[in-house]
Amino acid sequence: MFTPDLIFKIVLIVSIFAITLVIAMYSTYGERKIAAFMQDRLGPNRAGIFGILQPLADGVKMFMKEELIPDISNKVLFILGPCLAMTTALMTSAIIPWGSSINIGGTDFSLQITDLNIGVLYVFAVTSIGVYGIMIGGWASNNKYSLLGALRASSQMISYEIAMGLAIIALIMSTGTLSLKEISAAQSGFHWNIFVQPLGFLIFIICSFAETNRAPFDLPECETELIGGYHTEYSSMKLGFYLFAEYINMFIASAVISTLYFGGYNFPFMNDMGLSSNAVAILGVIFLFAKIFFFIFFFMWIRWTIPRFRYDQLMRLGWTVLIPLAIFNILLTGAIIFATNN
Amino acid sequence: MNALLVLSIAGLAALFSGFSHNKKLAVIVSLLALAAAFTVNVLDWNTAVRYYNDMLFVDNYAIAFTGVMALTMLLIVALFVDYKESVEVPNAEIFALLFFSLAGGVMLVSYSNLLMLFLGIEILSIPLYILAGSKRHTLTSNEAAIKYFLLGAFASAFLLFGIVLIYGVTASFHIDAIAAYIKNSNGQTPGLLVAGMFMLIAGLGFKISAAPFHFWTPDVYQGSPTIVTTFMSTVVKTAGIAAFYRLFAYAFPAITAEWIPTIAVLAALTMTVGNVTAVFQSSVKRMLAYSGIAHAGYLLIAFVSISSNPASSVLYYLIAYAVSTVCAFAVLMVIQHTTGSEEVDGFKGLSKRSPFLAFITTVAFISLAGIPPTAGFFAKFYLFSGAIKAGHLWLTIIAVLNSCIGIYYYFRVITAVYSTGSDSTPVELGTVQKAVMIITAVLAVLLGLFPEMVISLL
Amino acid sequence: MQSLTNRKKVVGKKEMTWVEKLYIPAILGGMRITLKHMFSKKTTISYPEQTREFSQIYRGMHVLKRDEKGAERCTACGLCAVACPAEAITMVAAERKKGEENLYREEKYAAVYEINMLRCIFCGDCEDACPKESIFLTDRIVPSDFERNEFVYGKDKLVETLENPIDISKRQTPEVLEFKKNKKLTHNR
Amino acid sequence: MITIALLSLPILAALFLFISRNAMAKQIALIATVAELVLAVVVAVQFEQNSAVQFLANYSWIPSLGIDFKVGMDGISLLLVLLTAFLMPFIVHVSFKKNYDKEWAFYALLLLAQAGLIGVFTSLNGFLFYFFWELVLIPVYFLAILWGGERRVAVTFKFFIYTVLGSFFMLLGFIYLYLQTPGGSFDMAALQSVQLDRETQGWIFWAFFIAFAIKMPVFPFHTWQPDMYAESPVSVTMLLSALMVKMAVYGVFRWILPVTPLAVEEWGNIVIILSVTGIIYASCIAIVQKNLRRLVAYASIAHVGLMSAGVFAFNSQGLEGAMFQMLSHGIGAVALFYVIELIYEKTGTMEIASLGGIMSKAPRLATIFLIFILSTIAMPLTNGFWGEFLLLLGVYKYSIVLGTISTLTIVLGAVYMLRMYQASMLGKTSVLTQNFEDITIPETLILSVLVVVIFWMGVQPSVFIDIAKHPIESILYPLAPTVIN
Amino acid sequence: MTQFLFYFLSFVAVAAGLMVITAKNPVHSVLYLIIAFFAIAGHYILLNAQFLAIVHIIVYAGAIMVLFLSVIMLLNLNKDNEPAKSNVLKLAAAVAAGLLLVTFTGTLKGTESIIAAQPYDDQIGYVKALGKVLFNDFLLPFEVSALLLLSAIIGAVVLVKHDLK
Amino acid sequence: MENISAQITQVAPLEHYIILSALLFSLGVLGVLLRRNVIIMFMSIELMLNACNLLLAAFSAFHSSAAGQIFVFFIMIVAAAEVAVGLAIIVMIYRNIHSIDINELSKLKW
Repeated sequence: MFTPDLIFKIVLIVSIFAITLVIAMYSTYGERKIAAFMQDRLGPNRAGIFGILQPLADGVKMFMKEELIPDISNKVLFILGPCLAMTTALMTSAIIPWGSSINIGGTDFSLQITDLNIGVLYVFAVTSIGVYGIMIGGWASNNKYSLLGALRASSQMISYEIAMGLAIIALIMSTGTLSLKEISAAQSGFHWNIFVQPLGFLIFIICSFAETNRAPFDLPECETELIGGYHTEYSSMKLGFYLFAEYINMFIASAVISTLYFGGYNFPFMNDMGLSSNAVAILGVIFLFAKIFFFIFFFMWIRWTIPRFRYDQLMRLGWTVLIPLAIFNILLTGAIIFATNN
Repeated sequence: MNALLVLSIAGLAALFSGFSHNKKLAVIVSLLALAAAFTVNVLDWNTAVRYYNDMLFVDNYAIAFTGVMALTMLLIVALFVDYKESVEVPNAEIFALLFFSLAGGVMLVSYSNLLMLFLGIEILSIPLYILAGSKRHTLTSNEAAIKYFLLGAFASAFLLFGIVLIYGVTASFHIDAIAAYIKNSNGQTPGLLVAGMFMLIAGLGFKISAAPFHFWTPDVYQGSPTIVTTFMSTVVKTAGIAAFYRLFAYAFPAITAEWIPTIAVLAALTMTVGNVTAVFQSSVKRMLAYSGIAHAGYLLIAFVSISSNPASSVLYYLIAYAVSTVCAFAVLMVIQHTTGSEEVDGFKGLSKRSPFLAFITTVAFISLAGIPPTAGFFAKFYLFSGAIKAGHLWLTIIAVLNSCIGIYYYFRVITAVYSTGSDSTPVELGTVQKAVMIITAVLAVLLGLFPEMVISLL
Repeated sequence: MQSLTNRKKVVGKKEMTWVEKLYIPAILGGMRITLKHMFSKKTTISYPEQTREFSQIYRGMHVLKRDEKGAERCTACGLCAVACPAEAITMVAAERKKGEENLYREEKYAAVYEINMLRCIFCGDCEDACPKESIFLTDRIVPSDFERNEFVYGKDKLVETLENPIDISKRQTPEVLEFKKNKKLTHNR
Repeated sequence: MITIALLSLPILAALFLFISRNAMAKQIALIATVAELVLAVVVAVQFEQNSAVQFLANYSWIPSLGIDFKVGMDGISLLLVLLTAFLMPFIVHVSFKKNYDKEWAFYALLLLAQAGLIGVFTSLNGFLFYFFWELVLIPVYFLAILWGGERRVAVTFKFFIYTVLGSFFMLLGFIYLYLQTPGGSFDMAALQSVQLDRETQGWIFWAFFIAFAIKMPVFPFHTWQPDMYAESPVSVTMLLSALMVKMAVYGVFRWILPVTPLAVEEWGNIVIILSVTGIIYASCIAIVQKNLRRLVAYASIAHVGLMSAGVFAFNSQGLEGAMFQMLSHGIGAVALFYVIELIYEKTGTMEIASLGGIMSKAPRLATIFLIFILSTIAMPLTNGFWGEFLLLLGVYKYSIVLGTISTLTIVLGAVYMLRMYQASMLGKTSVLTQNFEDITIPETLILSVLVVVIFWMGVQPSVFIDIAKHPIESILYPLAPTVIN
Repeated sequence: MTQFLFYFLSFVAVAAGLMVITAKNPVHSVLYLIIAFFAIAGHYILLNAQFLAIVHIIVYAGAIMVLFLSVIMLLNLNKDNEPAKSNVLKLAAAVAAGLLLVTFTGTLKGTESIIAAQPYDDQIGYVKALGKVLFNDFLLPFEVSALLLLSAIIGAVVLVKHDLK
Repeated sequence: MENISAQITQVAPLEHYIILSALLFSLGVLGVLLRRNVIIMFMSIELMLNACNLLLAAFSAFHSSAAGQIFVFFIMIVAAAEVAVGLAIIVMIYRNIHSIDINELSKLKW
């Protein structure tokens, strides 16, 4: 029953779960820190050295806060919302190749929980159902700000999913596979997809901002207009779940971007350094996380650089710029593939 | 196939013509495109090509019906020039939708794969759902849209389930393969296939508004803008019937015993319901809707004689019906505009107000009633003789009795035209409008005198 | 209107060029700026541990000085209260009793001396007005508090203690002293 | 070729009127009808007395269905064509004094109706027959609905629905027959030679009979008729009673008798009983009628009933009688309606009660009217006598009882006709007839033509009967090659 | 195991389907329908049609139902103001649907025989195989579905846009 | 997932798939007939379409032919288009009458 493979998988799952949560936790910290730095401040620095224990303090605070469920809300759905958000946020990590396989005692263990032959679509599917958490929560709150936030979230996510999908299609055209493992493997060394699909990358990353509800597309929760958006009525750990989900989403989005466009666990000269395969694999994992951290940083960087869009601007950007651009990208890719194949 | 291409491009062209400030541009583009579509369509005559892995089989049948639909739409588009009823959607979009719908119609007459049938129906219908609701602030139009949409989608589901069951038995969506399977099964047709076939009948019966799937028709026809109604009752009906016929003539000719009784009953029911209900209508538009149902019933009579290939009769009937209906609706549009009502009473005194219109109305309704020397007569004649030949005398007798009921309500309009009315201001007509009326009326008579022109086609 | 400062920048509503419409250069520019700030010196001061370097002429919380013998210099003449533009100062004068010579330098002294720190605008006019060189503004910060009436500082907070004399020399630069000599230059009026 | 000329002359004239909208429409129409009459006489002169179809013209029309444009005439057709051509000038002329709106259309439609009638009588193709049969209806419909009386709309509507309903059944019959022909043809000969069993013949018989019975009209299908006669413009009333009724009888000759002889044997008695019932019923109602037109209308039902009884007696006397009676009834009907119209013109009424004493004011009119009435009640020496005589003989031969009852036609006919004559012409003058002016000389001349023909036919019936004899023989004995005279 | 899964998913699908049509609140209906869709997606996976399953989730759960949900929320249609149909109508509806079901089950007889025991090809559900079939055999439908979507887009715009011209 | 259904017939016999689909389809029909809320009727139709999809996938597996699955994609396209149009119509109606109760739409009699 408990084959080494299974044990390894369980270990992998648990560790990825843990890492995800830790990264999400520290993303909150990172966000505050980076925001501070960009604004010439220091950020949290009281809990622990450099405020390193701040996330723990926040977590404790979240748990200690009073649980409030509005009287006129739909109780079941009100609780279901953050759970869904959290679940869908965590689901994607299952198919990301965190590294190439490592060899333990003569057996190869893949550093990927499962390799779907349609992995890219899986990511897409999970993203697309991610919106339910927000919608249900926003609607169940029975609060107009929440509802507006939920509606904004849904239309924003649906709109940008299209451009995102189209960008991915161009990528798939050039890689010829939907499996994330194969996509990663094909980018060995420095053959990163970003050099093949610069435009696609641009579209994809813009869309991931919208999909994760990050600034400058954080309209569903924009404080100046909607108080807290879809989570206005939430408090305590349910609010924590929503916030957490957002950071997990950001982490996963960074991981996906790294995997799809930036070579995943690959790094330049990985095969020329004469290292053992295990060493390469471990280095690869480190490189992947380096890329991920860069993108998490990038997310925050953008957040503190660009002001929030207006709602109509957001929609116009999505429908009249990104989607045509993505279609153009597909055509371009097709033309290039056609030209190079002949 | 080329026609499909031209129509798709035409749809886009019409859509983009909306950017121009010239309001007539869309009409001109559409007319040219339709003429082009008709031409390229006719050029394929007698070639019978199978396109794209046999998705489309463009034989003479397909070409003939495509031609009919293109020409009918040409007339309808021409009516747009002088169209007065307020449609709250710009012409460009309307034409684009009409073109897409027509493209769906073309697929419906030339499919040889059930997938194309399904897609064709949807491409035909979805623009229509929109067009039906194109008087956006009018409640009746809204209602027409939602009813058409809901019931249309409902029927599509039935159609789909039928296709699925047939696929389950025959492992193919191709109508030739289905026919071959049935032939090879030597009379042991699986029940699942028969069930699928009946689901198809239900689904397609809805599209051609056969009773008891006709409930949407009057409301939709009445609620939609008149010009859209014209399109629905001519082009759409042509496509629906042609698709229906093609399916049963190509895929199920080997098990006629299974479905002919059903269709015969359906036909009888449809024409009876259509005609009898039409008698009680005071709105001409609604009456024409019921008459459309009745005509669908007559057309279903053709199916009982499917073994003797009544395709040409169906074609002729549809042409006759389309010509007369376009003519009738053209008049109705004028009446609606001048009197603001679509009731039979609105026609009163028309012979005084405009003898020309009175004459055109007469021709149109005589043709609809099926009285010689108009096309409507021969249309019925061919169908009835086919049915008698196939031994369905009872069906023919019902049809004949129904024709008489039909005459009753069609002549009520004609009678109203010649009775004295309160209003006596002369009616003004646009040139193009007039031209369309003349063309349709002349065609209605000409085809009645020389039916061979059409009958010899197929 | 003629610009007086010549600092204004005219931003015309000119049509953006193709490159500008892409916004990408602008975004990159913005990102460059934020990134630059990331590595620039932080302006935060960890306040309780660190304190900010005060300017030499900083005018902070007041102090009522004592003379060399430790007696209060204030004679409750009221000039400071008169000079105060914010009317933040009030006092009640009293006569020195026997045996209090070591406490009050003059025969009259301020039994109550209050400054409302919420009103005070720290202009320094009181300091200028004081003929006895009793009141000075120092580089101390008025601490925060929870109640409004806590901000009405009495002598308990204002008068320096013997054990802990307040150094006022920092502000009394030669320039300030020179300025003070020329009392006619009442800069606030 | 001359058949085509007969057909196209009125059509061309009608088209000319439609297009030119000539103010002289009356005259042009009259000229056209007279020209048609001349043409018909030419045909009659050239006619050879045998059972063959002559003046044949055959063009392909819808070959796929075996429908040809095949026209020609045998004796029966010729007589009816002659009748049409002869009566049309009167029908046109009777409306001369009316000032109709859009006269050109009125006369053009009349001419079209004539063309349709000639088409019905000459077509040698079942489909063509049906086609013309329906074609007649349209001009009549418009004539009635546009220029009719007050209740025209409802009445015409009823008439139209009735007749179209009937003709649809006829169409079904035709289609059925067509499908039985080898190779599929609507040719008359082909349709007539179809061999059917008794039961099928019964079905076909009834399909045709309903159509013809409505048109004739046979009791109980007659309800449209009196109203229609009363409400239509006089020309149309004449057209209906004198000519369109003959279409139905002609149809029986052409289709029911040759195609379904067995069914006629089986069902003939029912039809005859119906017809005889109709005779009695119509006569009785005619007696109590107060309106001249309605009276003549019911009289017409009675006469037609006798014709139908004679035809369905299916013997040579019956058929010949019917043939002859068609002519005389046609002439008689036109004559009576003409006179009634004259009276109406001068008095403005058709109510018998408000007339009277015209004889004293207008002896010429009264005399001619008397002759017409005598013809109608089958006075010997007039044409009515021979027709009714032969018909009664035929019915007697078929059944003595029915024959006897049929004789009541004459008796009752005499009753209502003479009562009418007495009430309107004799007695004291009423307010309306006080200043009654006698008919003018031209009018007298026109009516005299009718009088002459009435007497000619009454004196020399064989001239007409002989023309139809051979075809009738060939209907009765289809297998016999020729019949010796 | 897989058999159990089949029946479990079937049960979920049918139960959720039943709830869809009986739920009073449209939002609940939507959620139940999503559950039903997930169950159906599970069936697809059991049938070795992973691509289909994923696309099913993306299209139905990810797009279509979101639209439903947002329309319901936007129009605030969650109020339970639906007038009840009369019991007779309800009964008639139930009878009609039941008859349909009975008919289907009635036609099942002899179904085993019609499904020829084909050698099972487990590759058909894979993207590669599907892509080949789609772009070879079904190219034309693929192309023409563009018309369908285009007209749907036009429709959505012209019907809902506030100011046309 | 790789080896879940190597032998498809072991999962369930085809009849069960047909019955399941028929059940779902009938539920959809029932929903359309039973309910008056347009949106729920619409959802019932979606349920019907999904019954078709499921059955197609099952047949596709049992026939070992990819055509069935391809058909499903087209049904999805159609469903998406229908939803777009249908919801647009519903929104349009809602703007006019502030309700989507089908009973309010009775200007035209059924």
